Amino acid sequence: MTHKEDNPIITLVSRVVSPFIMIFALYVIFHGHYSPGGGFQGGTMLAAAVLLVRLGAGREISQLQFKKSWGMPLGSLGVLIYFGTGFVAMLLGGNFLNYEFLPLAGAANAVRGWGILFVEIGVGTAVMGILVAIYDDLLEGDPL
Amino acid sequence: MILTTNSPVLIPLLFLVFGLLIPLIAWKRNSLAWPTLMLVSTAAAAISIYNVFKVLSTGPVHYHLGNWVPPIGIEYVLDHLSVFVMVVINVVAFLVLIHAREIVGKEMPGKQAPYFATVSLMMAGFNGIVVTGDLFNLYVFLEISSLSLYGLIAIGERKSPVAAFRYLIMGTVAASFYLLGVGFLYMTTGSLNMADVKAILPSIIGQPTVLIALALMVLGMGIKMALFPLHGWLPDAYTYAPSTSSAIIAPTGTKVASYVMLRVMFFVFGVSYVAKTLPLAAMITWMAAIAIIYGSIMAIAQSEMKRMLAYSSVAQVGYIALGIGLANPFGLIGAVLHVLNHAVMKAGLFLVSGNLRFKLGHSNIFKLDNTVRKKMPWTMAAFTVGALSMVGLPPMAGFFSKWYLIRGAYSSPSWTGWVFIGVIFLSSLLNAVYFFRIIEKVYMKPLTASKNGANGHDHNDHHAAGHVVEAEVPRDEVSGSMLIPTLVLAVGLIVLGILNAFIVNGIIKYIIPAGM
Amino acid sequence: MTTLEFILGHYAYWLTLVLMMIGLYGMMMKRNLVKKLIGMTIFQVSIIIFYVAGAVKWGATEPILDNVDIEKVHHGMTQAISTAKYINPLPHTLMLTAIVVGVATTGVAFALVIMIYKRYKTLDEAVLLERMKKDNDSDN
Amino acid sequence: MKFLNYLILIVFGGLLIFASTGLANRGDADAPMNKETSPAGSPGAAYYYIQNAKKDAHTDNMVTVILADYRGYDTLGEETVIYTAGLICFLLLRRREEEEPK
Amino acid sequence: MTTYTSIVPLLAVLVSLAAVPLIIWSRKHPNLRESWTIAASLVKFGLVLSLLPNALLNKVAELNIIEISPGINLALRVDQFGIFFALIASGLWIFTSFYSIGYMRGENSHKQTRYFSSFAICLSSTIGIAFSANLLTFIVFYEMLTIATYPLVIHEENEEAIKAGRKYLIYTLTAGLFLIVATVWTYGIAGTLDFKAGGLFSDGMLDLPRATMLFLLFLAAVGVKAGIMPFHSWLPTAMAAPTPVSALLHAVAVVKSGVFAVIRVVGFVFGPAMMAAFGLDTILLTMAGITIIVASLIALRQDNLKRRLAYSTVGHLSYIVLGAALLTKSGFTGGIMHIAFHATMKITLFFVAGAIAVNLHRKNISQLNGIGRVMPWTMGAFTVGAIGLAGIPPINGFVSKWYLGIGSIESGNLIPLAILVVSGLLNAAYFFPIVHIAFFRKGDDGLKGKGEASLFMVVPIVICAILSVLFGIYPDLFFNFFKLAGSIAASIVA
Repeated sequence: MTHKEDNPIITLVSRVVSPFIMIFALYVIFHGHYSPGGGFQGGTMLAAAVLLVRLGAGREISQLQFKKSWGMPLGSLGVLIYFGTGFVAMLLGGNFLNYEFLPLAGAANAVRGWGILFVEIGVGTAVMGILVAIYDDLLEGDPL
Repeated sequence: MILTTNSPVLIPLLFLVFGLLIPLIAWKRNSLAWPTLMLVSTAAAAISIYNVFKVLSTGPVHYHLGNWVPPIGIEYVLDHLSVFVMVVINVVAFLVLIHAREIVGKEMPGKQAPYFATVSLMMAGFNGIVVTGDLFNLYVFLEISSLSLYGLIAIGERKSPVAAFRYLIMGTVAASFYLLGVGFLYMTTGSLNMADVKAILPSIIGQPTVLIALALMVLGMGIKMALFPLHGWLPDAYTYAPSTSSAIIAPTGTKVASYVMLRVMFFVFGVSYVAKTLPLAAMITWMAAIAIIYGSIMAIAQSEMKRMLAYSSVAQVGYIALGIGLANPFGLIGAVLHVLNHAVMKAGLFLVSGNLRFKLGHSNIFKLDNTVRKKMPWTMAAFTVGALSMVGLPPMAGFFSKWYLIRGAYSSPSWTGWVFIGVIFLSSLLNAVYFFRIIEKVYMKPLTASKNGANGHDHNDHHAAGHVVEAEVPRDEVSGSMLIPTLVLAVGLIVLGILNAFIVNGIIKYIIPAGM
Repeated sequence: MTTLEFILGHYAYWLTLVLMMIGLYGMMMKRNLVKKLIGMTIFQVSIIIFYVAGAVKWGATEPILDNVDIEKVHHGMTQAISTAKYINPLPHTLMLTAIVVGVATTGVAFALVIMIYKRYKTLDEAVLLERMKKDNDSDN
Repeated sequence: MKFLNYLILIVFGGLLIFASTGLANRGDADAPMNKETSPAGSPGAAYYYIQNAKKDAHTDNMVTVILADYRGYDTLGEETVIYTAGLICFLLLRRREEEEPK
Repeated sequence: MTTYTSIVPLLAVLVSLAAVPLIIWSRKHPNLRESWTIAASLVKFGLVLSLLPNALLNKVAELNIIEISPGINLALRVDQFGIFFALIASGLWIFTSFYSIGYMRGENSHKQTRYFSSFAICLSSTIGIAFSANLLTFIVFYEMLTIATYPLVIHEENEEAIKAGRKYLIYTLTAGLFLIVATVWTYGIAGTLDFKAGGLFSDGMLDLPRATMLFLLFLAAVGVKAGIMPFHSWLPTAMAAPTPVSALLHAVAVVKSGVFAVIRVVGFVFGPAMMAAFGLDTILLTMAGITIIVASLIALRQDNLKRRLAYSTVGHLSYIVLGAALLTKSGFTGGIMHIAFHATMKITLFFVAGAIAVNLHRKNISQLNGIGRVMPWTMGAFTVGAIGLAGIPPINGFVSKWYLGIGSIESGNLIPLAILVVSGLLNAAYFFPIVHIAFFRKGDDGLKGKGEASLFMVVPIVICAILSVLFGIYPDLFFNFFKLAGSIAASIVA
């Protein structure tokens, strides 16, 4: 990343395209129940959207979109969402990850469906955050 | 209520979630990381002990995650073997972590938060491996622990990334072999649940796929537990890793891998399968025999204490593998008991080397002399106890694992038993050589200054030299938080040795699988 | 079954296994650390392909219920769903996990490679070893 | 040495192919892993998933259901794996705030 | 024979262990430290003595401490043989303690704390060996003794001492491993490890090759400490240790544990019947005979007093082995009595050597001209010991040798008798010259103004010598050694 003369076209395109990728990624996550897709795929695309700007527009600009220091917290937040879903179920008397015990209205299988949704969201968040974080860290290089 | 019903799953979850939380908690204040982890580790040790009593009172406990009965879902199984290993790794890790605070602060200032978080995740992985009853779930947690291990090793000295990289390559191969084995097994049995697979296997016994699957899984675990000739990654990894890492990896990592090998061989495939259908057990015993001799000899050749301990780990893993491969009750008792004993011994000895590095800045055997003993008498006392136990002198714990292993070798039907007895015999002598070498250096005044470059006295009269040294050296022992765990482990060796029958009758007896 | 059927039924496995050997070759023979990593990735991917290849059923489709079967479920007649219609979903799920694991491993591996390069200014194993040896000499 | 490596590779590959001959034909709808019940009488997981995914979790995509529900714990573990990877990169490479990049 | 449970044996073992922390704690105050040693030795002797009456009535005190391996207990059992050995060890420890105090202070040696604490541990393990009820317990204490002796051997911490220490460790650790293997094998065959007079194997358990192999294993295991050739060579080397150590450990504790173990193996593991059945006695007899003669011959050529004593020890240990190998009542009686009597005599001689070393700084026999005039009491005691070892009445050495002789006649094999006679002459040949030059040669100027060593040393010497004489005149004195030995032998042979 030493060589950076910013090329306006690349910068512009990457910044324009990135949001659309994100929209589609969100679709992939939320529509995972009914079509191929789900947390990983969506999360990876979210990360891809961010990394595209990282690559295309250089680090300074990309920081405006997604700060370097957000990656890991977002990642742990995602995993915590997943963990929390299972843990709440456990606190409410079920086994760990037994979504039926989630405090939601509706038939058992519907509740499970909701549980799956939460989980997928968690997965998406985690994957996105961590992939970006890994990218940033690899750029940093060895502190020694 | 919630805690008791969910006790099987609690320990992995605790370590896991705090692996997530510690970086957040200690984001700004690194000093918070260690207390948090200690909290978790204490809880884990307590829960694991609770689990032991639970299993002893009610027998094996099955916990269905997500309430899906296997083989539909994943189950956690607490049986005597898993709780035993669980207690070992959690309690030993607890002691090592008490020791960790100062030395981590010294060796990697400012990185406590991510470091301890990684340790927590590693423990989560180990506990998950030990308690799971599902083959693929085991793979996932194996990867969690492996990745953490790579990190914990790579954060060490200048050379450590290379060691970690080598380990990563071999570790990945190992995990992939295991995964491939699971794949073969799944495609032939249609199930991933250990108990289910064990039930199905007899109907398709002798199929080439199943044989190779067993071979692949054992091979993978052989790499993970550094069984000769697959040990290549271990010495560098242990040597260049930070003191705490090697002190916590050495007792837990290889043990968990050997646990998996035991589990797969005897509780998924069954005794008759590994002993008769595929003469795998015999092969393992021979590899183990070579490992014992090779490790001991290489240990003698080392000048760096941590490296010496690493090679002796290769040898000791050989003991465990030997016990597994003998595939008879006494061999198994010896192996399982040695998992415990060796964990305690190695933890203690690595803590000692950590103390040396903390105070002297090095742990090079040839630079040690009797000033060290005068500086840190307690540390050296702990080292002596550990050494005697490694040599296998009663009433230390090490003697009894040897005792059971020899009995196992004796009761093995063929002449090979005597070969293994000879191997154990020889390796104890070699252990004596490389441990008493250090004890001599540490407890006796230097013969002449030329013999060891450490101190520049040049006295012809030994008495004078002794007195001069005595006069010079003030007491400079490490602080309590580092000393107490070391001593506890040392004393534990004697206690374990005397109580071994209690342990064997209490738990290990129930581990022996059917058909042995 | 005839030999032809047998071969048709297994050649895919064999190809993936050959791929696996290529990966192993890369790990064992290549002296450049990055090439080793490439070999490692090939190795992992070949296993993933192996699983997925095993999941297929001729004439079956992706494991997502079509409307007909959804209707059946609504009328509570789940037993009526013909399992031959959908490929085996389990290996796909497992491999999703395996893929992520592979990604994670590769990420860590590259972190290590970067550290090694920063410290020894080389990725060639032989050169690396001799430079490490030089370290040893400088240490003692 | 090099020759030995090649030998190992070939032998190993041969063994694996030998192993694969024990597998059922690809695409065989009643291969062991697709059966309704295993020889031991336990339900076949894959079979169960296909028939009950919708009923159990009100979701059409079986893969999603298995991933997030039946074998959700695997997925949690794998989240942890990738999180671990991120954490390790953080541990190994991230500079501490106070020290400025060299 | 009746048995009863008693805590006393355990106490007897533990009392000197308990002294160790006290000794270390009071390392700054030598007087206090030494008083702990003395106290412990007295208490220990008292405890052992308190067990004697019942043992004489053939009542056996037993104590199961803890199950140390499934089906095998860490158990103490005070049979007559055990009490016999324990009496000697603990009794002579008292003298040695006093003597070491004198010696150590005379030398103002370094690290006396380490010295006295290891010393105490040694005694604990010796008593433990004496009271072990089964082979596993025996192993535990045997190895403890090995380790506790190591610091004493290397006490001087000079080149020689360290070499000696290494040699000692190599020999004894190897022996220990042999013992473990042999024990496992025994357990595999017999299913029990408890010592039993007359042997724990029952008929049909052993066949010739296994019996021979097993016996050789045991021999290698116990032969090292018993100094049977070719396992003896650590013993003379270990004379680098301070004299009290040589005295107690190489005349009483260690080597006597060795011969004690030999008799345990011969009489209580295999038993005379098995020994005879598989011709194992011949093996033992040959080795013992060779050792006796060769050791005495080597002793002739030693100029260093302690080395000469060491080789004489090697020889006399084999007297005891010989007695066991005869497999007859009188043989056992003689051998067992020789354990006690050789101890009293040899310890006298070592004490004398030490006294000379501390007082005159002379270690070689060629330097001893005329010292008899300077140190009459000491050299008088030496004379008594020398006469006794040569087997001349009225010193106790004669008694044991007499029974050995009878034993060999009973066994109908006269070769042992011949060996005994020859070695008696050899003993005379290597001891009497010392006495002669000490008293009848003119001393050099170095002796001017020198007198006896400190009372701490002379008193024990004289007492030991007197004991030798008394036991020679009336073997049953105080402790009924004769009676005990007789009934032990009876219990084994019967």
